[in-house]
Amino acid sequence: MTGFVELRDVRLTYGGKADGTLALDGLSMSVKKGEFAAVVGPSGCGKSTLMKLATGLINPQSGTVEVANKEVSGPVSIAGMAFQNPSMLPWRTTLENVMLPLEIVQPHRSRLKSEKKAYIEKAESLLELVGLKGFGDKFPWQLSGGMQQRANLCRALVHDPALLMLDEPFGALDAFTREELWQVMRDLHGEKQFTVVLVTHDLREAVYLADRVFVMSARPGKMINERHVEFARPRPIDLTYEAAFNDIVHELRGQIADARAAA
Amino acid sequence: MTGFVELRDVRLTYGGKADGTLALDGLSMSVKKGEFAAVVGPSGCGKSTLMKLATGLINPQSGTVEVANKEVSGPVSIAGMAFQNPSMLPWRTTLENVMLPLEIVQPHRSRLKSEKKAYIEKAESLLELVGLKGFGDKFPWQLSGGMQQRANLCRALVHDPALLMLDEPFGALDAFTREELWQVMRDLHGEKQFTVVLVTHDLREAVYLADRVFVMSARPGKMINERHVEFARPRPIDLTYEAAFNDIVHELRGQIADARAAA
Amino acid sequence: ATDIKFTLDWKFEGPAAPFFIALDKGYFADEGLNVTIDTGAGSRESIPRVATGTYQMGFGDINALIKLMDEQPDLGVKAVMMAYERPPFAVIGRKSLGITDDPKSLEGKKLGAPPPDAAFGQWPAFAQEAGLDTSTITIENVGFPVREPMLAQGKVDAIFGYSFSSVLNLKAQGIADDEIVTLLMAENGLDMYGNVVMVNTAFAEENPDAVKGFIKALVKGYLEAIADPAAAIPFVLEHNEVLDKDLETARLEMAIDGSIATPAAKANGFGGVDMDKLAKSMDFLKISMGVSDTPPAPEKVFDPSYLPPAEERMIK
Amino acid sequence: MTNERWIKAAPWLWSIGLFVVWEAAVHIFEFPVYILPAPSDIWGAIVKYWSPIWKNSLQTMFTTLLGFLLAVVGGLALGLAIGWSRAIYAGLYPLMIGFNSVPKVAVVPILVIWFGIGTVPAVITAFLIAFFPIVVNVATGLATIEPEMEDVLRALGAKKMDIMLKVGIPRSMPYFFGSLKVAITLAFVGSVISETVAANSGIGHMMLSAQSQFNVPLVWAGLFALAVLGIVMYAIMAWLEMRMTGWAHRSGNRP
Amino acid sequence: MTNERWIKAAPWLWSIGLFVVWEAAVHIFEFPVYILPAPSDIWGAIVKYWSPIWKNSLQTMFTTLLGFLLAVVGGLALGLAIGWSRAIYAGLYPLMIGFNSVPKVAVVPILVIWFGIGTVPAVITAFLIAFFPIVVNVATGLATIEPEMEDVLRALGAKKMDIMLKVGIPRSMPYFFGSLKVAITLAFVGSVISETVAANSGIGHMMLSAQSQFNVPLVWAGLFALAVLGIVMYAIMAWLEMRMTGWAHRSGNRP
Ligand SMILES: Nc1ncnc2c1ncn2[C@@H]1O[C@H](COP(=O)(O)OP(=O)(O)OP(=O)(O)O)[C@@H](O)[C@H]1O
Ligand SMILES: Nc1ncnc2c1ncn2[C@@H]1O[C@H](COP(=O)(O)OP(=O)(O)OP(=O)(O)O)[C@@H](O)[C@H]1O
Ligand SMILES: [Mg+2]
Ligand SMILES: [Mg+2]
Repeated sequence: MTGFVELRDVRLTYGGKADGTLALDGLSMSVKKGEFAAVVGPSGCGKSTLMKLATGLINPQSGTVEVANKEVSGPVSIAGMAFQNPSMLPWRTTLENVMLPLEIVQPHRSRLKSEKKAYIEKAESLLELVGLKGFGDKFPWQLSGGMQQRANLCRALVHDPALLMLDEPFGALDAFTREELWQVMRDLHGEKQFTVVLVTHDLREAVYLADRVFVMSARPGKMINERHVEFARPRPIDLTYEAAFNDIVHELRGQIADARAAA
Repeated sequence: MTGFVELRDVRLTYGGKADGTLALDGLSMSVKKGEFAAVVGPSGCGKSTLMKLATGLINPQSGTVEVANKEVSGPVSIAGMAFQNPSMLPWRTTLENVMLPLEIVQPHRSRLKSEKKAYIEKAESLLELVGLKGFGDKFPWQLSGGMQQRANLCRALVHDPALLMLDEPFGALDAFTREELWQVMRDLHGEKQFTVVLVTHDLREAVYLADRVFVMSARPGKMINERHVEFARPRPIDLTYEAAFNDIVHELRGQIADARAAA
Repeated sequence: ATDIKFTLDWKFEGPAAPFFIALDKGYFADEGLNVTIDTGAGSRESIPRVATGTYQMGFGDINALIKLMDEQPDLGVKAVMMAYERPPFAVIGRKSLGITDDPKSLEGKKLGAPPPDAAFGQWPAFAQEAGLDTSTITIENVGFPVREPMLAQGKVDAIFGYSFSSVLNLKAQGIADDEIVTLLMAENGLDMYGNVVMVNTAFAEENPDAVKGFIKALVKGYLEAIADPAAAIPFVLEHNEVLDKDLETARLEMAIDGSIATPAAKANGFGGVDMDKLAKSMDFLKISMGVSDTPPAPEKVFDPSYLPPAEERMIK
Repeated sequence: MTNERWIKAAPWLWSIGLFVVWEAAVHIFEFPVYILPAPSDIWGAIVKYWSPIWKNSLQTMFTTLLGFLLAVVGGLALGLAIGWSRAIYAGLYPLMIGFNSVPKVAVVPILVIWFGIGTVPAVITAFLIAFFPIVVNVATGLATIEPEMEDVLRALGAKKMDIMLKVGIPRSMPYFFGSLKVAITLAFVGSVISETVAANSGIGHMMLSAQSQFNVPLVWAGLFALAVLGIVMYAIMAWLEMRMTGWAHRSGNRP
Repeated sequence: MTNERWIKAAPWLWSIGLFVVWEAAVHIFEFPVYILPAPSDIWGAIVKYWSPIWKNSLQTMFTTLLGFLLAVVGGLALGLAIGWSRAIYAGLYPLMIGFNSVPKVAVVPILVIWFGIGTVPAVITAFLIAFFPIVVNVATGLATIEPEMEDVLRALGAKKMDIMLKVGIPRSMPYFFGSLKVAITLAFVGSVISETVAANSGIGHMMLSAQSQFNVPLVWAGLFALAVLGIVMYAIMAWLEMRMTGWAHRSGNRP
């Protein structure tokens, strides 16, 4: 059985063949169904590109991308994606932004009219979960950077996607809010068993949340290591202070340092 | 003598008096000339708002804001600001974006024509410093999130401002790039002795770089603590592994936790 | 040489031939004049153009001129040469739609008229003269471009227009000659004048000889055109390539027969007016155009002093 | 505050200023009325002919609005279609541009011959003249959407139709409403042009009649009525724009 | 690839299709030529009158371009002025809208009285008719700038002028070029309208001459010439737009 998300020998160049930027080259990765995967790597190595490939937003120059055992040739509909840049639609309130996927993705789409109230409640409870209670009727440009990012996360979650693609969802948050949201993610994953690919710069975040951490090389990006993280679930937040945990973090740290030095 | 940046009992409400969002209330802070100040606080507490007040982009509802001993009533011209959201101009290449302040701020503005070459070299050397060598002729939307943020930092620095306002300039960067840039900032500050106000979520960053760390309460934001950081300069990066350093980080951590709990 | 900018009443078409004869054969130049001729946008549009001095001289409807002078006694324009001794104003109908040579046949019919049309302008006087019951007649506002097609399609029963343009246009729409009925207003009681050459009064005062020379040359042009219309048309074609030679010849011939070489013009010479007729025509204008009870004196409207002697103006 | 007041007063001050200068110029240079009537003459005509001006204005407004509505529906639909499909764009656009380069005055006669005189050709002319700017602006709005915004929906597996509805249309609304302001005045011009060629009522007809009676002040009164109606219509559009695309105009209302 | 080819071929296919349907309709319904001439009749007229069509087109193109250039300069300047100052906006805008609601045909005779007939009134008419969409679009573009972008400059203590130059103008360029495409065709219409009233040459003059001759095919040949010129001009503008605002159209060229 191949993985739920499967990239094989993928290569991608932005903008023209000759003078373009070679972002990814020979990248392969495989994420099993229900697995929580994290991707780490130096800035500009192609992590966001990888996310776009996996959701079919862009197509690889060579190599194959498969999601749920189907080759991806256009955008897939089973994913929920939180972009690195929140890109909220400025003409919609935060709540309306969060509810956007419900207007698109089946079966919610056809139910939305009849069960509007339930869906609004759901979106609002998600907003509350990330600490944005009462901000649903504000416009996104009335929120702070971190608040936008949290709303962005809600948008990725609201339609219960089978695959969750998170591109640095906690980058703009302070340590505490961040740790709270780690636990939110942990609980949601435990409950719903969706597959997650998380891009992050925070190695503690990666190790705390993920079952497996992928380490990417500098640009052109490819996988240079995979690290299984075997801690039992549910993981208490105190785990992050334990020696075994910090060992893994340090190990990954070393790998990234090597990857950067090699570039 | 009052400080170089001086806010006294500032209050700010967004959007209307009655139903608006009270972002800051009773906030005072004072940063001395040449000082490196860091501001930390929970997400949405008003840090970005504080930055906009200090540069005169918005005016306080009550209280006073002074920069360089002059009351601020409109945008000040001695500051270099890196916004939380890079907001690069999409019609300019990265290099042109970085050089934007030179076209505005005196004395560079009048010299730009005659010394174009020297200025371009300067901008390019800044880009190189942050690891963006060769990306100057790319458009900002051709850069990754972290690369945009680094270009954004260059833009704040290029015109040698006397006051540097940095709103989470390293949020989207991996740990190594980030630490490299810490050292770049440290060296620049040591050399040019500008005044810096840095907003960050990374307490280690704050303690490593700053002479003084301001801790803000949850919204409506005000200062609940100031912590002097007395380590000698220039500070080696190894300092971050020392116990004295980590003690300060932990101390601040506790304060923020209290601030969030109080809200 | 004196510069004269001259504005016609309409585009460069057959009836403009005399002007181009005078221009291209050098008659104007012989008089020491440097003349430019521009198209016009209707026989009354040209009056303000001359009044403001943008054009020194022009070609337009004397009735409109009277109306303007009545309103504006110090209007700086006067007529100096009569071209259309009888106006080409007409009601044109179709036999099959019940229009006959008798104006009474218009009663109960639908007439198409562009409001700015000079022929339509005389409708009240015409109706009164012919004793028509206008309450039974519907007037439809149809623009110039659709006037003849609407009649050809039978959407109106008759139209107002200049005889020499509307009749020919109808023929061009494929309407047979004997189907077309032309009720010339001048033949049905409206004894009045048509188009004249006008001059800006200030210019005339300063350059009386230029005006005299202009008219002398133009009269030559008219007499030649009257003598041989077919030979006159090529002079217009020079200036407007898209014209159809035969059509324009026919147009010019109709203008000459109906309006220019009239019995009165043949008897008294081309270009002059009968002041009594001019005075009387103002009575019609009171009805049709609302000219006041104290119209301008005929001598103020038409100044014959620039005309060459009558024997030089006789039509052979 | 006083600044705000000045701005409120500005349109009136400018207009009054214009009229004063105009009136003075007419008296100083002694323009005859057929060249340029003084505002006082025009005002006289407005008062005197109030009833016909009013009735004809209603008629013109009616045809204009009808044509404008058609143009909005048609222009929006066509603009979206063009933004939607490159094949439609490539095929239809040149024809449309060609058609739009044709002065509508030349088309009115054909319409009249087909539909008779009166309301129908006026409505169609208003439509024909007004729909093009809408199409162009909507298509431009769609073409300049930030790909990042589209990606938000594409990542959800949204159909092209959804992207159009949720991002394309809202994002191009500022362009759309910008064009409405142009289109409404053009629709006006279209109605009036058609009325001058073929109608028994409407401002265009009234002006032409006035002209043929040498009633120059009434002609100008007609122009005036058009200007006032145009401003009113425009104001309505601008108000609508503000309501619908307030999010795009947020730089206007800073704290 | 074949898809690309189809798109390349689309304009021709549509045009040819239109002509075929048209020709067929004329023959089937036996329209008389004054209602709707067949394309073959029009083609005959084009061939026969090639020389006058060509010469007059040049004249019209010349006046159009001149008027258009004036409109670009004036429209851009006015649009920026309006986007710049709320006082100018409040005061000048209503007057401009009112003026724009006035059909330009009504203005041409006045222009003729002042300037005589020929090139000058045609250029002015083209200008008057073309500058309004530019103003509206530029002003709309300025009004919808993201405040975040302005802040980048404001934080540097930039003067309003700088913000205009560095952010305002570039950001409103997509709007500006969008309006140019509308303006150039309007400028055409303006020239032609003026030529029909007051000119000795130009397509408008030629068409009116043809019309008063009831040479309907030639009138249509003139319309045709206008359409073709319009498309060419438009294409030039669209090309310019792509060159100048490629950054705004980046969704068009995805990897
Ligand atoms: N639209 C684009 N056009 C051209 N080049 C691009 C584009 N997007 C990304 N790139 C280039 O591709 C490379 C990888 O970019 P990507 O955004 O995937 O990096 P990343 O790993 O997400 O970095 P970061 O952590 O800084 O967000 C970069 O060198 C970038 O310059
Ligand atoms: N333009 C705006 N309009 C209305 N409210 C705003 C606006 N900008 C910020 N706010 C509100 O002001 C408060 C403080 O915002 P600010 O951006 O200063 O927070 P912050 O401390 O920078 O947060 P973060 O760390 O998440 O960036 C928030 O509650 C936000 O909702
Ligand atoms: Mg990225
Ligand atoms: Mg912030």
